[in-house]
Amino acid sequence: MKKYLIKRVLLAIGIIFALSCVTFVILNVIPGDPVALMLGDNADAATVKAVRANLGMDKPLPQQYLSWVLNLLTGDLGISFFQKKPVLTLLTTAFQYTVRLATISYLVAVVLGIGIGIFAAVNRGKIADHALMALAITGISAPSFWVAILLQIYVGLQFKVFPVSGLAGPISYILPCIALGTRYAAGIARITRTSMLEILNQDFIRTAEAKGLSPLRTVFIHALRNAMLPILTVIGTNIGELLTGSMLTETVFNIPGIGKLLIDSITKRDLPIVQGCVIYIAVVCVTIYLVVDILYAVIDPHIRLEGN
Amino acid sequence: MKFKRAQIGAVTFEGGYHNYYQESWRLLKKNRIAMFSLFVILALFIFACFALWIAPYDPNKQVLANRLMPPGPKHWFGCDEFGRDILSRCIYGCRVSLSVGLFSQFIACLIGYFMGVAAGYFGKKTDAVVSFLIQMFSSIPFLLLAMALMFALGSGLINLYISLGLLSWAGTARLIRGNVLQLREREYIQACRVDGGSDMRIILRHLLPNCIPTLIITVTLGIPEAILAEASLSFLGLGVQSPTASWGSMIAGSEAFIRTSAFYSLFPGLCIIVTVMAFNMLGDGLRDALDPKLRR
Amino acid sequence: MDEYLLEAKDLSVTLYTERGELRVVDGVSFRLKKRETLGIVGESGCGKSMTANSILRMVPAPGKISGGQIIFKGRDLSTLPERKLRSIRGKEIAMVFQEPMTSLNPLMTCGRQITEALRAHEKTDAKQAKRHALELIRLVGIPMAERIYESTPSGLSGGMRQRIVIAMALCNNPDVLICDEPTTALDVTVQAQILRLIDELKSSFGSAVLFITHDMGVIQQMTDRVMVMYSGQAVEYLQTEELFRKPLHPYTQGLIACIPGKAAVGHDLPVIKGTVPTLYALPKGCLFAPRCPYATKRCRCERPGLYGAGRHLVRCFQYEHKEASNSAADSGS
Amino acid sequence: MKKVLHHGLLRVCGFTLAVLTLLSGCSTGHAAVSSKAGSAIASQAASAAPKVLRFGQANSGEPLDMQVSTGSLSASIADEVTESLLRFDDKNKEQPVLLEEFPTVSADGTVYSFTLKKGIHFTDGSELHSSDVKFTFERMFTPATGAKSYAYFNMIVGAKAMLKGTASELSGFQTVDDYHFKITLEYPYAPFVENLGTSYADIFPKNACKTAGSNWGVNVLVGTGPYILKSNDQNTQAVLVKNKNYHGGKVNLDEIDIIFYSDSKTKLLAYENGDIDLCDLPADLLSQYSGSYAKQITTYHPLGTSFLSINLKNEYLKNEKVREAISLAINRADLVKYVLNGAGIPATSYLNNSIPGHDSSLGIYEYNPAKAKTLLSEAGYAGGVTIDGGEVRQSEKALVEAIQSYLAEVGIKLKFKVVDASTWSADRVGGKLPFTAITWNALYPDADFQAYNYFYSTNSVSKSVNYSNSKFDGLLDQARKESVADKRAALYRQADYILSRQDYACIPLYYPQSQFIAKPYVKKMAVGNLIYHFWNVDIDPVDKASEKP
Repeated sequence: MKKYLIKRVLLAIGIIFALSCVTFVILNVIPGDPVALMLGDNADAATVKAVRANLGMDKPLPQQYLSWVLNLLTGDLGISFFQKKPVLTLLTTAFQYTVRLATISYLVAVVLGIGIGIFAAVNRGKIADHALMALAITGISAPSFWVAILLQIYVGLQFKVFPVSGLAGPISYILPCIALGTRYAAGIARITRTSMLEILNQDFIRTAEAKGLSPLRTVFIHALRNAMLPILTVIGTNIGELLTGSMLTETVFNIPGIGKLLIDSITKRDLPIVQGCVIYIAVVCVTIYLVVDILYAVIDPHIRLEGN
Repeated sequence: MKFKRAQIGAVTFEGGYHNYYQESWRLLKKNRIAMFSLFVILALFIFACFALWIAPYDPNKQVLANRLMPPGPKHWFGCDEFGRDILSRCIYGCRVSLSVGLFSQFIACLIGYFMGVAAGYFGKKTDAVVSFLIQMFSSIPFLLLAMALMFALGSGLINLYISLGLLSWAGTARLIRGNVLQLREREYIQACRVDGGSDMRIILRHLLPNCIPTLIITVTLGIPEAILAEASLSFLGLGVQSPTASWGSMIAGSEAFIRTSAFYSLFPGLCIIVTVMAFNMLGDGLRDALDPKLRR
Repeated sequence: MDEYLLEAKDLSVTLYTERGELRVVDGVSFRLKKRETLGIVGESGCGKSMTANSILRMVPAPGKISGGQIIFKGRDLSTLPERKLRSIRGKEIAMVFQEPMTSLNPLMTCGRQITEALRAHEKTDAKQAKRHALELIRLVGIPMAERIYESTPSGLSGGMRQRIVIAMALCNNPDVLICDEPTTALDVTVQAQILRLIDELKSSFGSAVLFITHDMGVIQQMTDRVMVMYSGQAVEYLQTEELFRKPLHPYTQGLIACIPGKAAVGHDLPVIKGTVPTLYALPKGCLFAPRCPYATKRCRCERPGLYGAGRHLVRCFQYEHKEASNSAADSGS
Repeated sequence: MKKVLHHGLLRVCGFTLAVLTLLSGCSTGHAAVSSKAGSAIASQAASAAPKVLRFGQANSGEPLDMQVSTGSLSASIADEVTESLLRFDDKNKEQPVLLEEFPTVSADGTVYSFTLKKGIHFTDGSELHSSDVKFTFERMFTPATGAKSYAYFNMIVGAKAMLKGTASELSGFQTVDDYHFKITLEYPYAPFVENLGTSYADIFPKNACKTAGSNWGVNVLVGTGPYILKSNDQNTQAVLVKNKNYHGGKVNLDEIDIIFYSDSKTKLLAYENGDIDLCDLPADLLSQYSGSYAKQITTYHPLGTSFLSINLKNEYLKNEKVREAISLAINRADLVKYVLNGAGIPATSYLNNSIPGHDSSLGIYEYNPAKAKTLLSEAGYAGGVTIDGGEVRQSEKALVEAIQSYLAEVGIKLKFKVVDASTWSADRVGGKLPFTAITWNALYPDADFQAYNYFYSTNSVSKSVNYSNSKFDGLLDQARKESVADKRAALYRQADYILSRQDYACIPLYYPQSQFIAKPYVKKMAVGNLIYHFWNVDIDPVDKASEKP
């Protein structure tokens, strides 16, 4: 067990290190120069060179990377080229927004998705089932940024109730959460329905019915608990993506989360922030998976610790 | 988005490959939704291939006087801000979307298959390295990597194929690895190894046919993901080069005019939804038809 | 006639499938007295399980009760509102199913599954319910009741699980116990134990039992009277002793002849030729005619009714002339 | 199967754990994006309510230290807090602010004498002295500062030595007393006083700036301006509050909230929704709003020119006839009408029409595709040419797409990529970009900035133009030393003609029009040249109260 733990932690660290290395190389290979941009349209080659030296960008790449890693080990992610603020501060601020948005929309998506899935499964073959499933497949097929734009215009401005941008009060979460959550709700609804149908056909559901239990109890206590496991697999695998992948929604709704910070920083080639974001995201994802896998091994001793 | 549930196990072809696929086809034919989707997809392919003859206008021809003309008898879908025919641009956009979906998934499938087979078949260190790569590629958001790669390679169709292909192999590899781990224990593979069959021969002649159902499903369900990713990248301005029409870039272009000319945004949006939906539903149907567990 | 506890009158069940409507139970009638055990016997697919399920209106999805009545204590269960029906399910009429391995919820402790059945019908507190459940578990012959109470079914054998199911069924002292092939999936030795258990409990709880099986040995051991079913129809009603002594319907005769041990030593076991007709293409005449060694031209053109008198009814033209004025409804007297 | 399922369950647990940890870790600083003061207004009586202006603009993502930052977005905030010695008003006329009067210049044009107003205080309480001005300029030339716009001032004697790191004091700056100082230039430079009026010469308080260190412009900014920087999270908004002791008189507004929107469409939606009171309206959105919001839109003409910037080292573009053909192929009137929604004036030459030196006698460039084709065949390209490798930023994409289509008509095929700003900047500075489109804005109405900074032979390399005409260069040099306004204008008129009508070294397209959109209760709002200034703006509380339902 201990050996397994150490192995997994080392693997996680390896992944994070490899990712940082790849990001560093990619960012230095891609065309574009933060300094030229920083200097504005009136930039000239001599000033660019001077400012590059000022930022330490004239040193050879391995040296730059090494010093970045050494700083990282002391918890220093560097200073943003443009904003001149510590990257860590920028990240934690942005991460708050992303986490809040992701958690709320995912909770709503999970509740809604499971609810719809159960409803459709219980009413299998009826119009409601077909309608809901058609809606669900549309949901996973619609590009989320398009949904976001349509929501802004046709719901936000139409009713003048929901702020069309930013995350201020509880009400301002509604539109971005719908835009972000729809796809996940639709996906969860589909898997819930499939899984529930499988379970509802099983013998023990008939036993429960024969006991004289109410349909609600049969569906929620007996069927859902058994159907929950594949649903949870889907829920689990999407969390990492949601915590990091709401770039488009954040851009459309002007939410200064991680996604927006990343897009902005990539377009500006603000290397310290991009590097920081990637590390931050990788750490979050890898940690979640690591905790999960370890818990998994702890709870179910049958699982081969060597395997995946 | 990882809703792919294509975890079909290694297939045993009890009645031979031929019968297996015949049976699958029979099952698929019975699935009306899947057949309808297949029909839609074929139609889209025809649009894409024969865009030159089907599109009523040159998609890049600007007639500024027709700027933002609403749909009418001459321009069924209306005109965009440069007076270009939206219908024609949608038809040409179909080319971009389908080719991105197909080629990127072909690349992903190729990489994924060989990575997965290498991991599952050779095991040990190869497996460790591949599993590491798979984990690494799964622990960073897809769109972010795609963006970075598009920046690195520059915008353009070929680069879209490459970057989306390079990024979506991990899921396929994981499934193939699982399949191969199961297959490796089967007698005939063991027998073949004992007989001194070369590794390449086993990988291509014995393992590949057994993995094809998995590959078919992952490709079919991967295409809509790739199409959506292309749309997102084009929306961010990282997709195809101007003035090539792509649904994503059309939506991006229409955003400024959505208040007064909703049709401009509507048509490319619907195109994406219909195409992605068709592939998703076909993928569902294929999974039901190809998965031996679901057969009665 | 309050001596009849449960009475099915001309009961029909239809499956509404995409390929058409299938009459899986076709006009079946029977009566069940208090403390009596009625067997329903027939090959698989003859509609006996459907009949059993239809009593509590638990016919699975595309199927529906399409005709007839189920009278229980003067109420027609086929039209009773769902909520009232629920108070009968598991309380006054309980069921034991065929597959003990899958009939229990794998994620719920055995104890909870029993107390749940108890508390669905009676307002008892948790402690009392637990005591009752433990008692039942002991009663069905499970050692270490406490441990089983706390464990999920996953570690238990089929026989043990079936005992749990039986305990669950009996927890509310039902008037009628419907056993749908309760031993089919079990080993022979376990089978005997379970049958003995049901027999004992039947007398101690005083329940009437509707026993569905395809096993003639079980019928002989467990039942007082028998209804033989073929392709959704009842083909013969008779006393159990008569079944083995003097079966009248050619199908029943075939079934009896198939029992190992009945055939003469050194001969192959006789078989009923052919197979049960598919419900999509039922023969025009007597449903058994294609397989019947005595079938006449008439048998192939006309459907026979139920003929015979009093306790013994047969669906075969051979016995047409012995028809009495009574209808099938009299079969129980 | 079951094993896999368990996995999902645990993953959820893991996620919850992680989220809880993170949430607890970063529960501080709940930044509210939209202004809290906005809702406060609604709850109070209109007359008693503080006057708060909510202004929406893109986040510059840069500090407010205008020595380090270059953009107008930063300047729009910084200029309310820090002031330069002089400034350009809403009509682009220069006025002394911290000075008693315009500086006097010596006969040879190299020594400028200044008199500071007495009794001006920075908002940290310290009084403005000559030492602060000296500190400001010395900070600008200290390499560690990383100043980016020192080129406007490095003709001061000693500046270059400081930039090289060989001197730590600015030898061209002589402090006479606390209120008087002199600045000596290396050579006569006519636009010097104008340059002093830009944001890049904002005066910083010596002590406060030194104390703040690297936080200067990030969290701390102290100046003499009408507003005080209360907060700036560089992420969602910056808040300015009234400087009650402003030396220039009463300040109208109590608070200005600058709310950041990176996407202009979202910003305008927020305006419609009532989340902000004022923002700029880009030309591409003009048609959406020019109908129902016509009364709230104000247009102004910044001092810029939009043009196709072409590289004269390119194989085809080095041919003058090809360049003229390009100019002839473009229908500028239609371009402005359709692509810009009318937000511009078709160009007649390179210099903006409000800048002294612009020749108003010239007509719009001719649109004559037939002649363009003729010129092209004269140049030896009767079969057409393909000019590949251009790069264009998203903001100019629509414009260049339209030009692409015009040029295709005459047989010139333009191929370009839409790239992000940093790729564009880097490639352009490299001098290799075959063509691009740009709007070149002057900081103030003087031709030197527009002409010299872009097309002077040494400057045109890093603009990917590579224009080198000694006659043009000579005229610009001469104009820099000329102090008589009319004579300077004449020199620029001549240079402009050579550049844009004779050599076709760039293809001027139009003089842009900009517009902002403001709620009816926002009064006296005016913009001179891109930078938003809130010196005069006021909010009418009665109008505002009636606006709210």
